[in-house]
Amino acid sequence: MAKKRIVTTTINGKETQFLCQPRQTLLEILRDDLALTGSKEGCSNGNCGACTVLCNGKAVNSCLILAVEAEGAEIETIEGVAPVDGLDSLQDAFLQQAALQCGICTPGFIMSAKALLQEQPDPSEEDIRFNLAGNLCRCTGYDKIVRAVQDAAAARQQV
Amino acid sequence: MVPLVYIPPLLKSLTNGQEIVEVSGKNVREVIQAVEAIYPGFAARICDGDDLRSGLAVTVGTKLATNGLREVVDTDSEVHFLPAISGG
Amino acid sequence: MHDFDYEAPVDLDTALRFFAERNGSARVLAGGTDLIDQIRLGRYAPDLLVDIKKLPELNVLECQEGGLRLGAAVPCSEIYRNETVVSGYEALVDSCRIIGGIQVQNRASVGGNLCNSGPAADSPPSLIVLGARCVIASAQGQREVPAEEFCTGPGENVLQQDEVLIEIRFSSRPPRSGSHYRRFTPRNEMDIAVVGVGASVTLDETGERFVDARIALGAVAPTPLFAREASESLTGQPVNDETIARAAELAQQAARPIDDMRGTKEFRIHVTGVLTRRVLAAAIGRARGEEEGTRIGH
Amino acid sequence: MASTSYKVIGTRPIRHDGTDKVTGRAQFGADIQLSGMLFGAILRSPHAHARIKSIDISQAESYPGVHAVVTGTDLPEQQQKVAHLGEGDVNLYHLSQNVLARQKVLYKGHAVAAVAADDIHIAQEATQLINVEYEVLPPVLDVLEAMQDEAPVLNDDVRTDSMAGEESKDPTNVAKHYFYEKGNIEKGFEAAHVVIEREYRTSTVHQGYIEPHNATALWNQDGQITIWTSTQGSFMVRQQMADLLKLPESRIKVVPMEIGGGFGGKISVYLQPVAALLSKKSGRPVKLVMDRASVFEATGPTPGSYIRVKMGADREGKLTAAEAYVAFEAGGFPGSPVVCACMCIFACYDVPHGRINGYDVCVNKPRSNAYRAPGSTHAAFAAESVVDEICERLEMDPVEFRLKNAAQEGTRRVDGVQFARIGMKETVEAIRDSEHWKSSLEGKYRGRGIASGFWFNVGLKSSVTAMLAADGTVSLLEGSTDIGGTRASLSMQLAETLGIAAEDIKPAVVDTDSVGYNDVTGGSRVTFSTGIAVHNAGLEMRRQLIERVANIWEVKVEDVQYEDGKVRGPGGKEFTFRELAAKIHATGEPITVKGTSGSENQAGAFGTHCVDVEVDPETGKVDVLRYTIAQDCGTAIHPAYVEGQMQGGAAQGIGWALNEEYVYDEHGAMRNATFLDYRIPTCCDLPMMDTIIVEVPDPQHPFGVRGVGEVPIAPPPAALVAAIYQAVGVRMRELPASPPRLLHQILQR
Repeated sequence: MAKKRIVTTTINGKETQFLCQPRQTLLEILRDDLALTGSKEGCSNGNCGACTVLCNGKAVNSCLILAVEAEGAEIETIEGVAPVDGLDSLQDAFLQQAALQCGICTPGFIMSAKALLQEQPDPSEEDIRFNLAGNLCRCTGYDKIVRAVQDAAAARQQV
Repeated sequence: MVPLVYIPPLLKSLTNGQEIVEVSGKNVREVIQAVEAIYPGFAARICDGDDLRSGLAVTVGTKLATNGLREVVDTDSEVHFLPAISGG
Repeated sequence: MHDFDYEAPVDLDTALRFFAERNGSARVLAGGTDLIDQIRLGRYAPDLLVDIKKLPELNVLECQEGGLRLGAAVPCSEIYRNETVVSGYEALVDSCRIIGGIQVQNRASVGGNLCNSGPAADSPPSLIVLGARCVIASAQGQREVPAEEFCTGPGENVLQQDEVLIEIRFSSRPPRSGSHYRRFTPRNEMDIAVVGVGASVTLDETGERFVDARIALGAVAPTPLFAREASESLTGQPVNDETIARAAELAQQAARPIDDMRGTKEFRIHVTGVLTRRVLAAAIGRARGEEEGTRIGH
Repeated sequence: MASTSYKVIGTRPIRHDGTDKVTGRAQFGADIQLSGMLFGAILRSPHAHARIKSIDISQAESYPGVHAVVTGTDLPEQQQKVAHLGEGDVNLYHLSQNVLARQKVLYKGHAVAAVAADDIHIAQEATQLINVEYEVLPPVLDVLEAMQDEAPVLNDDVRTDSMAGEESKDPTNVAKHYFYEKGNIEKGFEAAHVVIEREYRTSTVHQGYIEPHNATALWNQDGQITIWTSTQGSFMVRQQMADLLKLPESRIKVVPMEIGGGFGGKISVYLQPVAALLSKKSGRPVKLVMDRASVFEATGPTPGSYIRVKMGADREGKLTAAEAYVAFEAGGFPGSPVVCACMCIFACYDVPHGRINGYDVCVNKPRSNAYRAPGSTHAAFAAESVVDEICERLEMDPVEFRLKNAAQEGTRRVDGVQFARIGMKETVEAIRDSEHWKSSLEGKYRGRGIASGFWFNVGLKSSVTAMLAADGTVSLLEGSTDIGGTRASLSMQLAETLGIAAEDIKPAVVDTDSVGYNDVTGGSRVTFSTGIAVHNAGLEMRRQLIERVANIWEVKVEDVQYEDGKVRGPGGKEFTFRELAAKIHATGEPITVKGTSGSENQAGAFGTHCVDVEVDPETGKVDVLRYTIAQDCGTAIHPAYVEGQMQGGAAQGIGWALNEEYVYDEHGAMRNATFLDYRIPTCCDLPMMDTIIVEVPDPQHPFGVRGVGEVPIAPPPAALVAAIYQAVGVRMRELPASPPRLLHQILQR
């Protein structure tokens, strides 16, 4: 077996070290070794977005990144989104709009939406749909998800 | 009035083509036995021992019977034998 | 997943040495969005992945006098996020915006898309019509290959075992030029081209005559295809429905598609004609500086 | 409408499990971690049809890091026995063979052996060391071909079974024949002015839940087995496990994890028995999780079908007769929902004379399973498309036609049963009165279509326990796994019953040892049937509270009333629920109540959809411009989640209509077992979806609930192909109406 590596990275603002095989994906390490199971595995080839995390501020599929590639990176997962004393406006909007049914895709959607709103605070409906196209939801038909992101954008503008 | 038993179309050969058979009975079991008395062989197609055959359900009126052969049948009830269905 | 080792060199010489020494058992890891899945599926079983994202030469993205330099490891989203740098190269931007979802675009590079050499890849037709040259390096030195000659078959290309694509170079764009890439997919996003068409046109001062045109096709042959006859048919011709239709017809003739689960041969040939017309029209509009209204997936 | 008098029902509280689901804390099946846990991998057949000559596991067993290897022979032998699963029956012999193949593999992806190892990579490597010798047999992949005498036969034990007995002597692929008849079909067609007969085909499609199947098992040293899994029915898993392993149910505890979508596909067991066997052999907990390709290739999609429909109507547009021939691809083993299709196909209408034949046919594809209103979408596609053609021939408005022929209370279906109070007509009226229908559709290559659909909705059994806490909250223990917000809809019904706030209910979905029996979360039954159980529990809690108060006040029980969350007695005495809760411990026994349901059965639900499309006539691509769903929901408990069910069901129907299909090569290998090439809609493929909640209360439910989950998948394909016809003049009779198929038709014209 290839030599294991020690990887030093920042996860949800905290410096983190882990040991991994080169063939292990970031998703595998997050879930199985770091107990960050909020990132989900839906397809393992970048088509469903359930494993979306932010890597240096950008949305990426953690199933298509090797854990060793996280060396020196800033990773943010769904577990790092909520402030200590409440929910992020996106999380709040998803609840208010009933934008989830089974909830398996929800962490990925929130991460993608978070990356979008960081870059485009006032996105059009088309911007939202374009930026969420890499996340599949089989329950909702997307209507309420798109509305939740619109609401969250509006709420952030007001702050 | 008496209960009306709707004969499943594939069993009409047993009832000389009769679609509806009027018999008396207080529950589904008695109704089946009453049809059996007129048209021998019927009960064997509907029942497995003292149970409905697997995959089969009985409706009394518009309601699916949840009490199997013991389901009470009113004097003017329709009795239908249909496949048990479920859903996703 | 097959077991492999991993290196992330910070200088090109070290990187090239890995490939020189490994006799083909090493593979380049850029965005990894194709490669990691391919290893998982057992299509490739490399013993070493060389991560090239830390090499400065492969991260260059700049527009100079001589044209655009695009490092092979630059992710797609960096390209369209630097819209001023790539402003003359609209077809390249079009391609980068439709390769996978945002998550993929944040990792996948045009260089990787080219080296993966899928017949349906979205960036090669744009590279071809923009006259891109692929800069290839090995421990022995460098060479350049025109984009249309890079791919040699499905998943195959001109790279030797010890070679790495390091950069894609584009000449500066002549005035009154416009380009466009569009693909046909059943879904509006997150899909793979059933047919892809890129076109670049340069018009004369009146905007009514082609000075030059290049058309390239994807997903209709074992490799991305430069439609030479279709392209040349437009040189010096007036811009009108007939000349465009003629070019579309020649593009259809150049297509050599197969039947597969994504589309039949007939469907692909038909759509090649349709898209060629539409893509030319859009490229012409851009060359004329006209406003454009596009919809997702159209 | 009655709902105006409700305090909680009809409001939109935040779901109780919401925070866990938006923060990533919710524990789905694959999230479980146990100390000493091993990871499993499954070896699957590369062939669609083959005899297994031998399996050699010795190399895999001795591979470093491997702790156990199992094959089909590790499962007890099964006789031909049918198990009643509450929702549908299953032949245990077939189920066991499906879990791990023995003599034959019947589809590519059929599980053959499994390995448990220290990590997933070792487990996967070890599966490659298992040596299986196959005798490859020719596959049969198409329903009509499989029905031919000369077709390869999949199962030696299958004879055509019908109510009349066995119709065939020799083994055959035609496992079942269903037949229904009403009136005199010949007479009915004679009376018709217009008769349309058409053939329809649909492809195999998958539920497409984002969460793959998973199971983690611990076979403890005392013989007790615990299974952590994502399932629509933890009690069904327990029962299937007990049957397959030949153990008493009491030896098995199923812990339902959060479930990432099911839509009918997570009822049957696949991994659970295998994980248990691996745990037994290794003495360690074992986790199995499917990859996406296995989900497509080896779970239970909905069948491909062939349907022939003939319908006739008189000059005034009254239906006179309807006939259908329905053949479904059951997959490797019998058990498709073809009978549901037979019973749904003309259910929207009052058909005076009808005849329906249905066939359940084995082909070398994965064993099909329920998918949202199983069989009804296929049926609606065919029947509603014929209705659209009849309307065209009669130059009749499709809304008017539906109003004229709509089934209503007392209408007798072709299968004989009369409808109770239903709302088919009301959904058509809702579309007729909608902004959408009244608007004019401008533009070239645009078209509008409507279609209706029906689903039975089931009742079945549920149990809940409710416990009063001293702070005035009530804990609700339930066994219906929550896929789409039923913790909320059940809590709201209990809150309404008790007159307290939804937030004061604390719902929990618990394991099979911790709550009474519950049938599946399926058949659109939970809000209805578990809702009745919850209501019964609430009534019992009220009764006990009244007794307690009568005792405290030393008055007669008859003099105490419970209303609006308050208990009132003589002389203006009053306790709020909260005040009373605070006194419970000091005044007697704890208040812990149960509620059950099981004798109620739903009257069925209907929906009518309206869609506008634009077709690109040069590529065959269809854009959905506008979509409106009207559905009879009885009473909407939590309207936002009702709308969500309607939108989500319609989205699945749109995917089915336009792009979703299993593509096979000639060897029976699925070519598109990824989310890239199996194209479920993305958010760029759908517009906002308008919903109209029609409320025709079902009198069997205390609040009038009708299940909402399933109906909305049925109408979309028929509505879309009607709209496509208006747009470009071609009638698509094969699903999906994908661009290559549609363009082919357009160019033929």
